[in-house]
Amino acid sequence: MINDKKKPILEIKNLSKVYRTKRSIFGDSGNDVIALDRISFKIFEGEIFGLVGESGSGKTTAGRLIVKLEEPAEGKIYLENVDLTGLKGKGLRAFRRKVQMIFQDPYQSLNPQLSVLNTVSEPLTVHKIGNGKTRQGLVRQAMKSVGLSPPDDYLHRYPHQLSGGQRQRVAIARAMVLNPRFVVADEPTSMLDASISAQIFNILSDMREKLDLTILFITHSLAAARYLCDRIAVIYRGHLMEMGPAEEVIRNPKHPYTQALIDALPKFGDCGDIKHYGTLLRADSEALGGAGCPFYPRCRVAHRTKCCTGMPRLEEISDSHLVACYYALPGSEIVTEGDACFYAT
Amino acid sequence: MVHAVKTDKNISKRFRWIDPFQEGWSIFKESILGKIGLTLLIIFALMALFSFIPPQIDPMYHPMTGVDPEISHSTGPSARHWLGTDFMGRDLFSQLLAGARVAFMVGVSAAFMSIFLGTAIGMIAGYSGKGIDTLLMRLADMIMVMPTLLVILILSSLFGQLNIWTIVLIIALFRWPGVSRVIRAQTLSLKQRPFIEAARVAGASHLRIIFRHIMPNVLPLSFLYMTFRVTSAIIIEAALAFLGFGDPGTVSWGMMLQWVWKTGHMFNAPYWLLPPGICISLITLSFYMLGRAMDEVLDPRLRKEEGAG
Amino acid sequence: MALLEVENLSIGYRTRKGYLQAVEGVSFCLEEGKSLGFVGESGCGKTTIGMALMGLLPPNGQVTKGRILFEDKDLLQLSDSNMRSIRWQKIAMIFQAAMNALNPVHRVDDQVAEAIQAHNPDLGKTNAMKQVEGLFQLVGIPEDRMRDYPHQYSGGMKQRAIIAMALACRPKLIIADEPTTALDVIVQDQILKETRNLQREFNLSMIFISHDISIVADVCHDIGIMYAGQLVEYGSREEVFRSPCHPYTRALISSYPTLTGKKSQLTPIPGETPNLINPPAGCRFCDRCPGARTSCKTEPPAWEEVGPCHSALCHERKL
Amino acid sequence: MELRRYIFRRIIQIIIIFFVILTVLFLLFRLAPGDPVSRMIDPDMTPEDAELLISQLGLDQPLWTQYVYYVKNFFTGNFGNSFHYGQPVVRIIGDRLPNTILLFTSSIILSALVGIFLGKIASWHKGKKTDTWMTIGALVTHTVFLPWLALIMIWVFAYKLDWFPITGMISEEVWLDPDVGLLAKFLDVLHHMVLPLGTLFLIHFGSYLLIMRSSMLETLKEDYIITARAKGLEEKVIRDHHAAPNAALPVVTSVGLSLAFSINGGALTETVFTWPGIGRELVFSVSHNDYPLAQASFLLIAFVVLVSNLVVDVLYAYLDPRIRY
Repeated sequence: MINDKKKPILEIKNLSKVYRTKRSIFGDSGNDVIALDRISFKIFEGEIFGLVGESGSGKTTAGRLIVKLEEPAEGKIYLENVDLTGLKGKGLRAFRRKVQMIFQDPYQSLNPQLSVLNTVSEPLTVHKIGNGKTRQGLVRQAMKSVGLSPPDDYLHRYPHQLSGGQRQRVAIARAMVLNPRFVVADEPTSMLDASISAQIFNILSDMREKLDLTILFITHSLAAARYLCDRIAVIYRGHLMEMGPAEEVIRNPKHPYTQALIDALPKFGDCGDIKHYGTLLRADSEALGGAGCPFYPRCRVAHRTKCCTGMPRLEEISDSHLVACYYALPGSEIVTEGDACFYAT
Repeated sequence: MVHAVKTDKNISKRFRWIDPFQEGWSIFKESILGKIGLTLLIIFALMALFSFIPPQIDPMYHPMTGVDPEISHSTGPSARHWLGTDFMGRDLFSQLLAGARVAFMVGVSAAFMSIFLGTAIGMIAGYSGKGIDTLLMRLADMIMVMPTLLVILILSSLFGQLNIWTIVLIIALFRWPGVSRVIRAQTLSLKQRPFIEAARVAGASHLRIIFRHIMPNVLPLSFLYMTFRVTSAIIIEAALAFLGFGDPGTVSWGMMLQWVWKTGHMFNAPYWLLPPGICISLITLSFYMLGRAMDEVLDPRLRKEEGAG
Repeated sequence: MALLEVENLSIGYRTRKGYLQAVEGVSFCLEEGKSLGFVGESGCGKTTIGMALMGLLPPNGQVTKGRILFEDKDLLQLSDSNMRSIRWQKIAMIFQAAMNALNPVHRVDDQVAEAIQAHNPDLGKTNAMKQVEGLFQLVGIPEDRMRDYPHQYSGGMKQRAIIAMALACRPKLIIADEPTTALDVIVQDQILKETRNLQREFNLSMIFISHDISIVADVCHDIGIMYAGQLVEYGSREEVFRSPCHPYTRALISSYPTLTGKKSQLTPIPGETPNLINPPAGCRFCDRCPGARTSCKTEPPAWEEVGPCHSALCHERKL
Repeated sequence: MELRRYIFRRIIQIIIIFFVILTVLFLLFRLAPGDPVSRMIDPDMTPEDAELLISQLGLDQPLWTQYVYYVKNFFTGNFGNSFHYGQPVVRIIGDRLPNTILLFTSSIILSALVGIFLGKIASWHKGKKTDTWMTIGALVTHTVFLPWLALIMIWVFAYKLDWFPITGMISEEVWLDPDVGLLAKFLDVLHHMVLPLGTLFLIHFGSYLLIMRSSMLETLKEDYIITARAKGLEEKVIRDHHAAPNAALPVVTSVGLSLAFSINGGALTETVFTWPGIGRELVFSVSHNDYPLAQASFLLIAFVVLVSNLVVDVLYAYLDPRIRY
C-alpha cells in the first residue's frame, strides 16, 4: 500500500506524560497517574494510523500531546523533523496550520454561540487567510467535502439545530478547512450511532485519498481500526503492547492483551476464522505498581518473576510487526498453557 | 441528507441569533414570577421618573428641604399630602418617589460594577489557572467572609459620613466574589469543553478564546447574577441608611424608616412606617423574581427534561 | 403461554415543541427463560419501551394505546401499589448509566438490602444482609468491598452490583437497558458472559436494549429492530441476521465494522432519522431506503410474515 | 483521618485570613484622615491617663513598632477601654458574645431545618398549589426588608397584642430577684427571644426553602431515583431516604456561603430589638465614635464568621461520603 513510501511525517520518541494529582503545601502526597510511559512510534506520510486502547490507556493523552494541547513530561515529538517541544510564536503558528484535531463529542466540540459559518471559518480568520469572500468560498468547499451540501442550508445554523452526525461533519470541516497535513481523530464516532459512524469513517478515508492527509485515528474499537487503518498500535496503561499492519495484528495477534481484546469482542456476522485465545484471567486484580509489565496481573501466560520485574521492550518479531512481550519473541514462544505459569488470585 | 433541511429552508438565514432570544422570551412569558417581577419593576421605574415632578409643583414638595409652612409635625394622609408628612412637615409621597430613584441608582450601579468586576476576575482566574487563580480566589474567599454592612460601618467610623457614591463603590468592591466564583466555575468547565480546545488547535490566541468563546457563554450567567446583586445592593444601602449612616444629602427609603423609628413615631404613624418598608421589600422582591424567571430561561437542564429517550 | 405479551403499544411525550410519538404500534412476546433484544439508534424509542414495561415513564410521557400483559395481567390497568409490588419482585431492571444508578450517599450493600426488604418487610436486616452476601458472591464482588460507597467502585464493579441488585428478589423478567455501554470491551465481555450464565441458572427472561447490534446478536434468542419509534423487523436471531429482510436491518448490519470479512463492505446509511414530532405519513425509512418506491412515501407499510418466526414492516413483499 | 488533616489546613487558612484582616484594619486606621491618637483617646480622659494609653498603644512610635504593639495587644486581649462604658473592651465583648451566638446559631439552625423540610414538601408537590404558595411565601419573606419586618413584629406582637416584651433580652425584675429559679430565668430569655428569633427565621428560611426545592427537583431527575422507583420502594421512602439527603447537601453549602450576609441581618435585628449582642455593640459604638469597641467587635464578628464557615464545611464533609479531603 502506501507504506512502501516509508517517509515518516510524525515521530515520537520516549514520550511520557504524568498527571499529578493536587498536592497541598502540607505535603499529603497525591497519587500521580502515569498516562504514558516512554512510548515511541512513527507515522508515515499518507497513512491512517490507529491507536487502540481501553479508557484510561493513555491513547487520548497521546493525541493531545501531538496537537500540543498538553506538554509531555519527557520525550520528543517531531513533525516533519521539527521538534515540537517548546515550539513558540511563529513556529507554533505554522504548526497549528499543519496539524488539526477532530474531537470525540460533537455535542461539546462546537461552540453553541457560533454559527456553522463562524465555526468553520475560525481557523481561516485566526491564520488571516483570505478575506470575507474567499473565506466563505473555502468554507463552502470544506463543507461540501464532508457531505454537508448544499452548504447554504447549513452555514447560518447553530449547533443546537443540527443532529449529532451533522455536528461531527461540521467539526471535520473545521479541521479540514486549513488543508492540514496531519489530523488527530480522537474517537470521532464513539458518541454517534452505528449508521452515522460509517458515514464518518468514509468521510475520513475519502479525505485521506483526496488531500494526501495523514491521520492518527484514536479508538477503543479494534474493528473500527481494522476498517479504517493501515497500521495499528495497541496501547495499555500507557505502554505500547503491539504494533503492526492492521490486518496482521488482528489476524495474528502476538500480545496476550491484544488476544484478550479480540476474545472480548462480541462475535457478530461471519466470524468463522477468528480464533479464541483465552489469555485473560477471570478476576482482574489491581495493578501492581512497579517495573513489571502492566498487563501482568491479568495475564494468563505471564511468568511470575520475569514478567513482574521488567517491562519487555517493543521488539520486531516479523516484518514491521512489533510486540512487547517476552513470550512473543522468536525463541521464547511458549504460549501454550502447559508451560505457562499460572497466576491465580 | 436533503430532506432534513427542506422544512426550514424558507426560514430566512438572517436573524438566526434571534431564535434563542425568542425561545427564551416565550419561556419567560410563561413564568408568573417573571411577569409579576417585571410589572412591579415598571411601576418602580415610573416612580423614579415621576420623582422629579413634585418639587416642580411646589417647593414644599421637595423631599429633602421642602417643609409645609402650615404644619411642622407628622400628620396623616390628606389631599395636600397623599401619604401624610414626616416629623418636620415634609411630604412623605415625594420622599417615597425620590427613594425609588435612589434605590435604582444604588442597586443598578453597584450591581453593574460588581458584576463587571466579578465576571472579569472570574474569567481571568478560571482561564489562567495556577498561581493567579489561587491568588484571586483566596482574595475572593477573604472578601466573601466579610459582612459588607458591618465593613461599611467600620469604614464610616474611620472616615466619617460616606456619600452615596462611596457607598455604591464599597458595595461593588465587596459583592463581586460571589459572582466571580460562579463565573470562574463556569469558565473552568468551559475551558474543559472541547470547543475551546478546538479553538486552541486552530491557533486562536488566548484573548480570542476569552472574548470569542468564553465570554458569550458566561455573560448570560452574569446578567442573571446582576439581578440578585441589585437586590443585595439595595438592601445594604437601605440598612445603612436605617442605621443612620446613609448619605445625608439623599432621601432613601431606608432613611425614611430611620426617621420614623428614631423620632418615636413608629407606634402611632403607620402611614409613615408602612410605605417605605413595603417599597424596599417589593423592589427587592421584583428583582429577585426577575432573576428566578431568568434562571428558568437560562437553565439548560430544564429544557433537557423534555428530551425523550 | 408467554410470560410477557405486548400488543400494539404506543407511547407519546408532551414536549414544548409539540407532541412526540416516541413509540408506535409495537407488539412482541417473550417466553419464560428466553431473551429478546431491541436494537436501534438513539431516539428510536427502545428505552421508552423498557420504562413503560416498568411503569416508570416520566411525567410528560404517556401510554396512548395498547396492552402489556405480564402473566396474563395488564400492567397498564394495575393500581400504583400493585404495580409497585410487581416492580423488582417480578420485573427488575439493569440501567443504562450504571455510574449514576446507585445513590452516592448510601453504601452499596444497604441499597441492595433495601430492595429485598421493600418486598419482604418481615425479613430482618441481618437476614437480608445474608442474602446480599450471597448475591455479591454470585456476581463476583469481594466481600470486603460490600460496605463501600458507590464512588469507590470501578465501572465494572458498579455494573456487577446493579446486576446483584436486579437479582435480589429473584424476578421473572429482567430488562437490561444498555447494560455495558460505558464499559470497556473486556469488562463488557465478562459482564455479558455472567449475565448469560445467570439467566440460564435462574431461568430468567431478559429484554436487552442496546444500540450495539453485535451485543444483541451475542446474547439474545429473539431480536427486534427498531427505527423511528416503530419495530421494523422481528424474529429469531438466526433468521434476522442470516436473512435480514427490512432494508434498515440490512443497512444496519452492513454499516457495522467487524474483525473479519472484506474491508470494503462498510456501507453507511445516508441521511438522518425523521423527526418524531411530525413523522412522515408513509414508511418512516423511505427517505433513506435504496429501494423505495413512490408509494412508500404515502402508504404506511403493514407487517409481513417472511418466515416461521420472522416478520418485517416493509412494502417489499419478497424475502 | 484525612478529615483531621483538612481541618488543620483550614485552621491555618483562617489564621492567615484573620491576620490579613487585622493588618488591613490597622493600616486603614493609620491611613484614614484625621489624627489616629485622638481616635483612640477618650475625649473625657485626663491628660495623664491619655499619656499612659498613648505609650501603651505605642502611638508615639514609628508605624512598624505600632504594628507590633497592635498585634501584641490583640493577642493579650488588650483592646483598650470603651469610651462609652469606661470599661475594658474585652469585658464588654465577652459579655455580649454568648448572646449573639445564642440568637444567631439558633436562628440559622431553625431556619435551615424548617427550610429544608418545607422545600422537600414543595418540590414533592411541584406545580401544585402547595408548591406555588410555599414558593411565593418564601420569596416574600426572604425579600422583605429586615429592619422593617422587625419593626412590624414589634408593632404587632409587642405593642398591639402585647404578647412579648418590646426590647431587650431579660427582664430586670426576674433576674434581680434572688428567689427566681433557673428555669424561670431561662423562660424569661426565651420570651424575649421569640420576636428577634422569629424575625431572623422568617428572613432566612425562605432562601433555604428555595434552594432545597430546586436542589430536590434536580435530585429527583437523577438515575438513582429511577432505580429506587424501579425497586418498588414507597414514594415516601424515595423522598426521605434517597432524594432528601442528597438534595440537602447544597443547602449546607449555601448556609456556609451566606453566613457573612446573615450576620448583617443579625446585627440589624440586635439593634432594633436592643438585644445585647456584638452586632448591636458595633452599630452603637460606630454611631458614638467609640472606636476601640467598634474595632474589637468587628474583629470578633469576622472571627465568628470564619469559624462558623469551618464548622459548616466540616459538617458537609461529614454528610457527603464522596468528599474525602
